[in-house]
Amino acid sequence: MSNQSAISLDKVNSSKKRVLKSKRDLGKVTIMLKGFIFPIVILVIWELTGAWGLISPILLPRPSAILTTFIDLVLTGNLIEHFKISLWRALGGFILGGTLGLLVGVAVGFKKNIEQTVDPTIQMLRTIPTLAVIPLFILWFGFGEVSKILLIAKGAFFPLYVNTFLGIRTVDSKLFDVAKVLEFNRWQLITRLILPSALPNILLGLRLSIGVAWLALVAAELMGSSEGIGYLIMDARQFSQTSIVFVGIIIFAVFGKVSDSIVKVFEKRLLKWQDNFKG
Amino acid sequence: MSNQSAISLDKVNSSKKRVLKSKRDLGKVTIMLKGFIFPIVILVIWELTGAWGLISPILLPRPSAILTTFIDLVLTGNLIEHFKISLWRALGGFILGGTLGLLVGVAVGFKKNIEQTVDPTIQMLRTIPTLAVIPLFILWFGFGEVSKILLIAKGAFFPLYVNTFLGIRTVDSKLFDVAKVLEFNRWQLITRLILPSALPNILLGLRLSIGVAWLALVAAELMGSSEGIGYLIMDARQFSQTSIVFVGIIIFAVFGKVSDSIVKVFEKRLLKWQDNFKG
Amino acid sequence: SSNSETSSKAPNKEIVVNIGVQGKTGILTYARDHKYFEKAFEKEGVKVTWNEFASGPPHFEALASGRLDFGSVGGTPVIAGQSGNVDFKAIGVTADGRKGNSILVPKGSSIKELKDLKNKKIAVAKGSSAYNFLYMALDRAGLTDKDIEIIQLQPDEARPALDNGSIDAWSVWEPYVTTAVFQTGAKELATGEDLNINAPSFLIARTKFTEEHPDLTVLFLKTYEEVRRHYVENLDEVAKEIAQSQKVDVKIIETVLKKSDPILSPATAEFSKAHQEQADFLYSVGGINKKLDTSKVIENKFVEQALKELTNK
Amino acid sequence: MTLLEINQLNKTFVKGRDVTHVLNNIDLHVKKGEFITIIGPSGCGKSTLLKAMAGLDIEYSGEIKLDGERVTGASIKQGVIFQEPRLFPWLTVERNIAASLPLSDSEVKENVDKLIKLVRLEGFEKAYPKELSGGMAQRVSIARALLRKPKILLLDEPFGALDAFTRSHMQDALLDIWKEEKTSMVFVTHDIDEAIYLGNKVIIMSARPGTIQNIINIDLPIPRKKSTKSFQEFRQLVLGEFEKVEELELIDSAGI
Amino acid sequence: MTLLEINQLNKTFVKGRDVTHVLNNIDLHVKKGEFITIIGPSGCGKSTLLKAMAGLDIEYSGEIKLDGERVTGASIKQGVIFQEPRLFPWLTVERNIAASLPLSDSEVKENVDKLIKLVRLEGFEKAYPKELSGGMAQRVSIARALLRKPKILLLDEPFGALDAFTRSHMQDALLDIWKEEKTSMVFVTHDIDEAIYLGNKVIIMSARPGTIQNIINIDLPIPRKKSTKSFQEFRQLVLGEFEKVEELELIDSAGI
Ligand SMILES: Nc1ncnc2c1ncn2[C@@H]1O[C@H](COP(=O)(O)OP(=O)(O)OP(=O)(O)O)[C@@H](O)[C@H]1O
Ligand SMILES: Nc1ncnc2c1ncn2[C@@H]1O[C@H](COP(=O)(O)OP(=O)(O)OP(=O)(O)O)[C@@H](O)[C@H]1O
Ligand SMILES: [Mg+2]
Ligand SMILES: [Mg+2]
Repeated sequence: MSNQSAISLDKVNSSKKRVLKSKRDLGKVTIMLKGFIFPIVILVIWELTGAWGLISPILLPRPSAILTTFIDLVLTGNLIEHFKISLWRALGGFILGGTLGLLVGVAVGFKKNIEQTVDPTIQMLRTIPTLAVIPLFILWFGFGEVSKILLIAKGAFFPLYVNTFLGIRTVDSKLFDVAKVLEFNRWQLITRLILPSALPNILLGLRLSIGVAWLALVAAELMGSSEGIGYLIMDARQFSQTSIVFVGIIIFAVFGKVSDSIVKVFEKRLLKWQDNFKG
Repeated sequence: MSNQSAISLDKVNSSKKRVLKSKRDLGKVTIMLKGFIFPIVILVIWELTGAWGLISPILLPRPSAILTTFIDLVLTGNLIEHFKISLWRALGGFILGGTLGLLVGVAVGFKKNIEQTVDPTIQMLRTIPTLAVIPLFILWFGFGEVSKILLIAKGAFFPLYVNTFLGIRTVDSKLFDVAKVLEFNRWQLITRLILPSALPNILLGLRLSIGVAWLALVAAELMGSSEGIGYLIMDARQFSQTSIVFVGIIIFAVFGKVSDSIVKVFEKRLLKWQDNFKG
Repeated sequence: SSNSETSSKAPNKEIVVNIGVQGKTGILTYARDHKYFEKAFEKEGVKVTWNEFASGPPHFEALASGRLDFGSVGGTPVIAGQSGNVDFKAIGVTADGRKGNSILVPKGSSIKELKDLKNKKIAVAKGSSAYNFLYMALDRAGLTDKDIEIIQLQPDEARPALDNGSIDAWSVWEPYVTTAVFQTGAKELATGEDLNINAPSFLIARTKFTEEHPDLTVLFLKTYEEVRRHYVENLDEVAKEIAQSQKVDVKIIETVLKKSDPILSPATAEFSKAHQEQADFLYSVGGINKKLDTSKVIENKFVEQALKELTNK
Repeated sequence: MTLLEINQLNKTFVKGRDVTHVLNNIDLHVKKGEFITIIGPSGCGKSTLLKAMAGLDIEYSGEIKLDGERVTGASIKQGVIFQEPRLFPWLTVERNIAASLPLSDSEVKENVDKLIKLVRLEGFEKAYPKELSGGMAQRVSIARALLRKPKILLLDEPFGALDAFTRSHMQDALLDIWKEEKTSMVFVTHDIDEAIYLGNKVIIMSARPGTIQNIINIDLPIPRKKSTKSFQEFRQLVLGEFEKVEELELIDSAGI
Repeated sequence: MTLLEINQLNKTFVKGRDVTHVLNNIDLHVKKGEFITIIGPSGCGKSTLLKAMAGLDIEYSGEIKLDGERVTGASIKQGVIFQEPRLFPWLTVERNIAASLPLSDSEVKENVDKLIKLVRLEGFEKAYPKELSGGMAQRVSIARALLRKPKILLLDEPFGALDAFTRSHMQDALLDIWKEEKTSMVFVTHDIDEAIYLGNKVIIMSARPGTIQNIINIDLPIPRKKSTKSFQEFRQLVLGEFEKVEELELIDSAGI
């Protein structure tokens, strides 16, 4: 009897599974669509107010005008080149600053002693405005790529640093005792206990860092540059070419969302062991 | 015998306690001092290189010169006024943006449905550069305090939003089950389970938000302003009055550290129930 | 469809005039500090508000959004604003701009004349009047932008770059020129005067405002002219005052003020031509993406009337 | 009168392509005021079953009815004591017990104090969970569930971490409450004596997939004595049934 | 030969102005190859004592020596099974057992597999902790401690969440390991039978502050049988001692 029921259940399961799969796919599409509700509503209102002449196109060009400009820029304005350059800069700065943030965060989180020595200084540096340090960067590093990447790195450093630090400090001390009993060496302690446990926070820091890197790009490309999306925006602003400004803004927004989504995919994979509230 | 030992132990304890107290005070001072090692070393090197003429005072004025300027500005330059105005702006923007970030973060973290609708848009907005949206802010809100505060609020919103969201999503689902069994209503669920559990992350978000608010101030005070520390910095650059610029930078740094420390004090009080790795 | 309060014609509603200023040494800044405009407009029951900008271009964003009514900017931002279709009028010339821009080289530089700039790194802020000036200067020396390396830098960033030798020359406007000369001993390689380049600066106004309140526009210009006369006549005192409030060496301010040489004049044929040349030039080097007829934004009638009323008085 | 009714409950966990069948055709009726104890090998699905009864897990096939209505979610009607204490680490002992109820209410406060006395934690009212021993934490979670006077109380090895005497005390306290309040009880335990000492019925489960193997009615008068002959007879009966379930040869050497 | 030596151990917790005296003048010597079991009321300080022995807590007065050297920190010499499973939630069962050792090493892998079989978790090698039942998680933590062949194994209620049969099996498995490896054992339990079944010595602790009340030597041959008369005599002896500790009047009604 038990055998029979197992078989019938198997059938139920397999058919259920098929239903589940298509259901899941459908679910994914619905979820994606939900995310588009807001942007689309905004776009429609925007286009309409523009079309009805409620807002001057100099201040807020219509989405259609922005699209035209975008196509135009792609075809004739080396938009792709600009984008590539910006991407490299953002990536370079992010990798440099992010890695440092992670490493220093681990060191500071790991040893109270290091924390007491280093953290106060870092917290002071955190609120120094980028615009104010640009001259010093130029003084020390010139205005080449080095300065730009360092500027981006400066921005990307802090969120990862702070989040890594917090992540480590929320490691359950009970698990820490286990690690001690099993005589984990320092490397094992970091890779098998601290990093996995801090992972949710570290990944969050990663997402914030990527965002900040992308934002710092604008400031960096103000500095002796004649390429890049940031440059494109600021240049267009000088000449009130608002639709180019918006093309730039939208590239930033889209890229921000895309990079964020990539990290989220990793997050899902890496954190499948979690037993947390899912909303 | 047990009684006797208890008494002798009591004695040991009370004398121990006294020792402990003075020891603890001493410990606190040592910890503070440790935090000053780096800044002081840097200051000394800085002063010396300046004094030996290794660095032009226009590029990098000596700490002593900065101090003189600082005193001068306090006495004759309305530095305190500028600071007050900046403080109000930063505070206003931070409170507005931070509160919104917290509320939206709670809502989005709490309901998967809201997350799917709202979060993609927010993530897109996150990487839109401040400098690029200034014209729109001027258009919609003028140059008054509203624009400035909104600009700061925009910056302060995201760290709190993202960290609150994560905090909620790391609530242990086991405790969530308990809340369900005890029939917590929505308010109790948020105030007794979600917020306390997300508190470490929320407080971190708070610290990041305060930092960002302070940074956004510079951008905000570029916008049709003639007061505030940010304005002071940008203004001083016209005549390359670098020591004024540095006074501004140092005010930013010190204030950043101070506000950070205040939150950390709260953190310690609010999280005394935690049983975590302490470094 | 502007949402500014000033566009309201209702007599019972208070009219507000929004004036933009930039820099520390201009007439408008001086007037703001002494409340000249407040006094003049008070009689008409009009309120004055001031907005400070870091440079010319943001004026046009503010104009376009209806948040600004008057301002004083250089010639190049005016061209940029026109190319961006901002609805404004240039209602008066404030300077011929001959002494406003210079190309600087650091102390002890081997560059002695414009020709030496070949293959050098030169910093300039795109869209500024110094940008035009650099191109025209190169043109005079028989060079093009292919012969040099142009580094896009805002003045705040260019200054340390010049000081630490990462650039060879810097094309910039006042007060950066004088400050650099005084502070680091930089040399002026060429000035507008040397090259006989006119680059008129303008007072600008929001078109809608001038249409709705022509009288206030004239009043604005009259007040401006009165302040200017006082300012020019008392240049030494003004310099002292600014130097004190800005905590800058008085010699720097004096030099800057003397060079600025403020006037108020209609856009004469000579100025118009110079301005048109600037626009054509910008177009030719790709700074703007269309050919402009600059006379379209020039509106002389207000300044003419203002000057007439003042002489009649 | 049937209070809780489980019909043809089947539960599977799906993980990638693996399907684990955990509960198999479970049928169970709990009458009002009945005391049911469940024993079964570790991992056989007892906690999973309790979770379903509590309405904390509704992804199963079959149905669970409470008072004739389908259980669609958790509520205070079904009180639960989890296998782990699951205290809120940020609340003190008394606040953990009160949880959603206001301690400022004097009636609540009084009841909380009574329960603290019952679980013998006087003096620890203001302690945080991290300052408690394992058994103390478990007692706090017992007090928390008892405060709410549920219709049915689902207890997952509640006394597992208690020493023999505290355990006896808690068993009797639970019996007192049961008699007074007429709360229905579903009590998971690993202790066969405990199962017989407390239950009207002992349910024996087998593992992989979790199935109800046998139900033994215990018709001894209450209070029971473990040393009586009839008690020992039930003990042998239950052990024998359980033996079948485990089919282990090491029972003898285990010296039971 | 004494392996572990505890002299005049006193432990207090200070919280603000409150001082809780938890362990009072503990003296204990564990010989090489000895099996010591500890029983005592909930909250009497058993876990605290074990933590001190493990070197996880060194803030006490008095001294603890292992092999003649002061214990200043934790090490693999002292294996510990905690009261809760304390698994790493991000590691699968087999990785949790291997922990710091590389599973790619075939010897490690072999031992891990053997232990998984011993604790009866075949088929769950790749499961994450959240997919385990309470008893299964506890068995994983037992396997983890056994893999390391420590000199002394400190076990804090290791079999508390296991059903009677799995428990018997684990008890015998532990005795086998003890005989084979000559590991010294310190075993905390709430089950008096278990304490007598396993130990050379049963240590009875009393609470507030935690004190060693009595030490009873169990000189029965191994394997023991719970049904023998001598076993039952020891049971009565231990119970009597424990009774003194608790001084409860409800022992009779508890029906033990
Ligand atoms: N989230 C899950 N995913 C996959 N399998 C699970 C999950 N939760 C439980 N299981 C499996 O379900 C089975 C039953 O688990 P359950 O916790 O109900 O056991 P139990 O009878 O309470 O055991 P114990 O007495 O050890 O607590 C186990 O084999 C376990 O591996
Ligand atoms: N961090 C702490 N701060 C204050 N008191 C503590 C702390 N940890 C434990 N205690 C106290 O120490 C005493 C002994 O705790 P311990 O965990 O050693 O008990 P136990 O004998 O293991 O009990 P159980 O059998 O319930 O596990 C308890 O009264 C507890 O309240
Ligand atoms: Mg269970
Ligand atoms: Mg314990």
